[in-house]
Amino acid sequence: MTTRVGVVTFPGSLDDRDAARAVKLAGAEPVALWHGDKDLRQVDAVILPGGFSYGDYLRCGAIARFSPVMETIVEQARAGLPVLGICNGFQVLCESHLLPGALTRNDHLHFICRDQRLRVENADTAWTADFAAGQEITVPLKNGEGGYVADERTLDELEAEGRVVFRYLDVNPNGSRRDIAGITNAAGNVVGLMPHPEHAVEALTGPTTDGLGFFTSVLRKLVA
Amino acid sequence: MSPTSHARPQLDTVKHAAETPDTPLPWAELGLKQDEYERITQILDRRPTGAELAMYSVMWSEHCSYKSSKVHLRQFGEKAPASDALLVGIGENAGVVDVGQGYAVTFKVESHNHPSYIEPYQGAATGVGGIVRDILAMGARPVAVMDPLRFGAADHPDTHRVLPGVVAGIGGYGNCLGLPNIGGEVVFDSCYQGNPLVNALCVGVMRHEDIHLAKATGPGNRVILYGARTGGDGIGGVSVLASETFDDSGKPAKRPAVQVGDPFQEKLLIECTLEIFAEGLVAGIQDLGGAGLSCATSELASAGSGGMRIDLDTVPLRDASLSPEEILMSESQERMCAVVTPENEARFLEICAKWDVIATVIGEVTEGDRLEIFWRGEQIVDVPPRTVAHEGPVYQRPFARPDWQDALQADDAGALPRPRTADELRAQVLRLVGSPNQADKSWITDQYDRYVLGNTVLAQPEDGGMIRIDEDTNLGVALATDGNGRYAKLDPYAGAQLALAEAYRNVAATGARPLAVTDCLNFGSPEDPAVMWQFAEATRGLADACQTLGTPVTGGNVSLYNQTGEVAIHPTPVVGVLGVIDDVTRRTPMAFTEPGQLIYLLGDTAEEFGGSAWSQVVHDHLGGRPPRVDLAAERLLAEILIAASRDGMVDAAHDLSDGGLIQAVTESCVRGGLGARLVVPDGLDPFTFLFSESTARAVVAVPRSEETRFTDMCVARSQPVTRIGVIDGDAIELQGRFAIPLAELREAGERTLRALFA
Amino acid sequence: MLKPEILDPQGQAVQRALPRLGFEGVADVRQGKRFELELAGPVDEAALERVREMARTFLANTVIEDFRVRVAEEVEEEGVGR
Amino acid sequence: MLKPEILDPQGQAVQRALPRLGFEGVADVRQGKRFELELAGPVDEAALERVREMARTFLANTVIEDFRVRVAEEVEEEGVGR
Ligand SMILES: Nc1ncnc2c1ncn2[C@@H]1O[C@H](COP(=O)(O)OP(=O)(O)O)[C@@H](O)[C@H]1O
Ligand SMILES: [Mg+2]
Repeated sequence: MTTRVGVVTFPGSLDDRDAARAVKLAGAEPVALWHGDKDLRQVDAVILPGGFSYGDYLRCGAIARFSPVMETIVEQARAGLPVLGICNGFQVLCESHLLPGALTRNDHLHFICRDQRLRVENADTAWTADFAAGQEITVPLKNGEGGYVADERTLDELEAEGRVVFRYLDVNPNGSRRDIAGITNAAGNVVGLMPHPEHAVEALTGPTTDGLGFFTSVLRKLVA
Repeated sequence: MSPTSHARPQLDTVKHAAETPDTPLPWAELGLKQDEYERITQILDRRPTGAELAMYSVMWSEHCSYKSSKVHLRQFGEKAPASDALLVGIGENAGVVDVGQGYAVTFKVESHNHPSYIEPYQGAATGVGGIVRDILAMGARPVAVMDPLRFGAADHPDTHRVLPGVVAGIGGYGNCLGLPNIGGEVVFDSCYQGNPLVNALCVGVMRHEDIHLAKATGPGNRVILYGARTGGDGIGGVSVLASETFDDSGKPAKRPAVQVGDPFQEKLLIECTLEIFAEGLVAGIQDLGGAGLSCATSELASAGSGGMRIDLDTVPLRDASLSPEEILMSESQERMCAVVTPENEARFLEICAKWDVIATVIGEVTEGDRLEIFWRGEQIVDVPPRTVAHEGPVYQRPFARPDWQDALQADDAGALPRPRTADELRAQVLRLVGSPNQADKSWITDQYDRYVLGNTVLAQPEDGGMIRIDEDTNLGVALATDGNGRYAKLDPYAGAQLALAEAYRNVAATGARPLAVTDCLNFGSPEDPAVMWQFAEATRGLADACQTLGTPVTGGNVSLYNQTGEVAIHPTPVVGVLGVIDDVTRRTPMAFTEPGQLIYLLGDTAEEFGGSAWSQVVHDHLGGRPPRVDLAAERLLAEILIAASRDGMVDAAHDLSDGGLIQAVTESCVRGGLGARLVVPDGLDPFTFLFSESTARAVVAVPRSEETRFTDMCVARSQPVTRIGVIDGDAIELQGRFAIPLAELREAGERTLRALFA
Repeated sequence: MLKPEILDPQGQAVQRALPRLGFEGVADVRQGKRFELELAGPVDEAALERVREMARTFLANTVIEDFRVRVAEEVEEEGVGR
Repeated sequence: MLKPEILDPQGQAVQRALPRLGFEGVADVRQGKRFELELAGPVDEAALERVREMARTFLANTVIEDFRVRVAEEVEEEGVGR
């Protein structure tokens, strides 16, 4: 039985096809999920892809959070369903309070697209098990509102519990507190990050193939 | 100046117009000339109604009717080289090219110059939106955008208002649509100070059978308007903004000349339209751009059988106070108009509802050949649509070679003082590399998403952008745009050919075979005979060169009146070339990445400095003649580059253009993170070797194992080839003269735009 | 705030979302920016004139936006938005 | 408005630009959003309570933002921003 990984399309999602391609290259079956549908079609994991859901009007991810599909995802994520939020997906996870904190306008106020070096700080989550803790990877980053903020107490808590999953190396591209690029929930099944692993799955089109590890991780986790 | 503000208490119906032949109408304020107005009254055999006048005035504007340029543009068709690749030629929303395996590609470049000067962010954003809808209307899925840009002097305060806004607008719209930006241009020159050029290109892909044309046939078929609601945006924008030199008088009060884009709405429009295409639900389709509904209805009807009836009351409005004339002229963005058979109507509306896109049946195709429009039950328009859309005025504008042209060409750049010592040479290399036009553009291009859709094989700063279009077969296309206004100023005929030659060369450098051309012709006022001469020469030059290179022009755009007072911009033909590559994994990137590989120069180098970057940067000089055009040499070079890519004989290639050899080598070295040792070939002096801008040249990196095979091929085909050095170390060294550390070159190139704009 | 005749995609997106969230009865939503300025000196007429100038030339894009200047919690000022 | 303890890069960029434009004496700038809602029915206490709820759950992200609800030109309302 092949593993089914759902990829949600909100109005304004952009990297949904890329995420589906990455899932396929990792050996799983991508399943398209529609924002207006509460049904998760029996998927084993869910990806909230990048893009500008609802134009990112109001705040990034703020309107998408209230879509029917998110009701089910929030519920099942609390019950352990692996969920990966990439960029806009990360913003949706924060707005949905599945992850703490918020993402704000980049400190330099510009959209930025660059190949970004990251350190994998936590290789125990559902989406990072195929990496080694401390491993350095390079994947594209592209966002206008990627500055991770949370109050000091939350930040300390994240650090103490090992819930900072990725940290920016070389440059902090958006003013994120403590160079945080991605975090996880306490259970380790929900991961959100600003950079785009789905754009680093083929040597032809990506700066590296480091991104594949995300998608193979969840596969291994689910088969195990 | 809105038609309603004239004292016309009663609705100006067709009947009323016939009864009141003497009512004065504001045709002059709407940009019509006396004889044009008289022609309208002849066509209709009465005075036009206000609504009809609105339609004719926008559709007969320079922007929509191409009245000054038409007689010259005809050459693109007349001289078009025989090409099996052309599926749809000039005249449709965009041309369509066969790229094999059942795929067709459509691409086009368009200008949004004037709006971007007034409101840089929205002007540029809606420029992207407009060109994307053109491509969509052909039946294609848009897959990438490019943005050739020209600004005033880099250090001028107004450039600091315009550039960041334009870049943010292009990024804001394109990124939000999910279209990778794969290339473009950034050129600074004070001639663009009051007239920045914001051109936008979009490319789309479809299957052959999916090509859609903009025509309305089949009486009883529904005319459906879908997308955003209609507001007062850009009313008069087409005629006032795009066709006349700026002046503040006569803009309608409370009717914004500026259109605001909503990329999210456009994204929904794209997905919704593609789903509609996939189910085969449209008989004809047209995007709404300049001239809004006036344009869409009259063009659809004119290209079809001619008859159409529209009930304007059904148009969903954002502003209930709009008059019927204003609804017809509104340029609200993110709208499309489709012709749909009655059987398909329900499904069409259902798909729109799924995507949250408002869709309304606003009329139907009728028997006969009149476009009739009704408002509150009364007829306000009754016209033969061809006279609005396709039979507008045509001008034979007078043109004359300007009297200063001879003096300009006589002011030979070859006479400028040249660097005498190795130190001077070194210093000038650094100045060149750090000058705004040659400098690294990543401060700009980093604001664009180049990864989205996951098919970007090459993007800036590569010579051409490359997109994979089939993930199984690895079929792909490459695109480059170029245009050098300095060359074109010195000689518009040659300048246009050089623009084509450069874009063609850039595409070939990636390993793709050039197939077809789009162009955006940016010029000053056609009412100035000197400008008109530049235009005539440039179009002639481009048409001739396209014929020689076998690459037909498939479509494009003309932007006139780019001038402030009496002073026109440099004539700036921007040329986009599309190429095809059967296997994108064989692409040739520009970076030098293997120490020890040999660097070869392909092509001949002569002393050519007219219009060169060196003459601009070092001497602030523009004079003489541009580099000699040699299309046979371009063609041969392209064949060599394509063969080398296909057979794996080169690992890197980079074309030579402005800045000459040293600029190209610097870019390839910086990108690859490796230095080079260069030797001046016999018979050349170091200065000419480094800075000349002779055309039909490229540098390539050849693995040692391929050296013989590669040079044999060149010799066998009479391609000039010279070994000029080796990739090595962490500096660029000109043997016996100077060495510049790579870090210093990188820093010089990367610092400039950041220091100016960050 | 965007001028009333200018399209406000953000406001519209918010308005469209409200009924889905169970908030009915909102006839129109427009979204704009708000700046809070803290002045170093006294907020007298001269200072206010400078702030208005700032708003006109810099904070607002008067091609598409109107603005109002208001002194916090006290005076209410109508700006000259065009 | 962003909570005072949250970095406001937009406000800071504005503040940094002001002296260059010849505007001195601005000690602090913060940038936020402003929504104008037009209600279909009467603006009574029940309606206001609904609007406050809307602000708390949707218009503002109370993780990082405070908000105030105000009835245009008339009543002044302090919201419960946290
Ligand atoms: N406005 C822009 N948008 C996207 N890419 C750009 C832009 N300006 C320049 N580029 C890219 O930067 C690179 C260098 O540009 P340029 O020096 O003009 O190239 P060339 O001389 O080969 O035509 C190219 O890849 C070009 O596509
Ligand atoms: Mg090039």
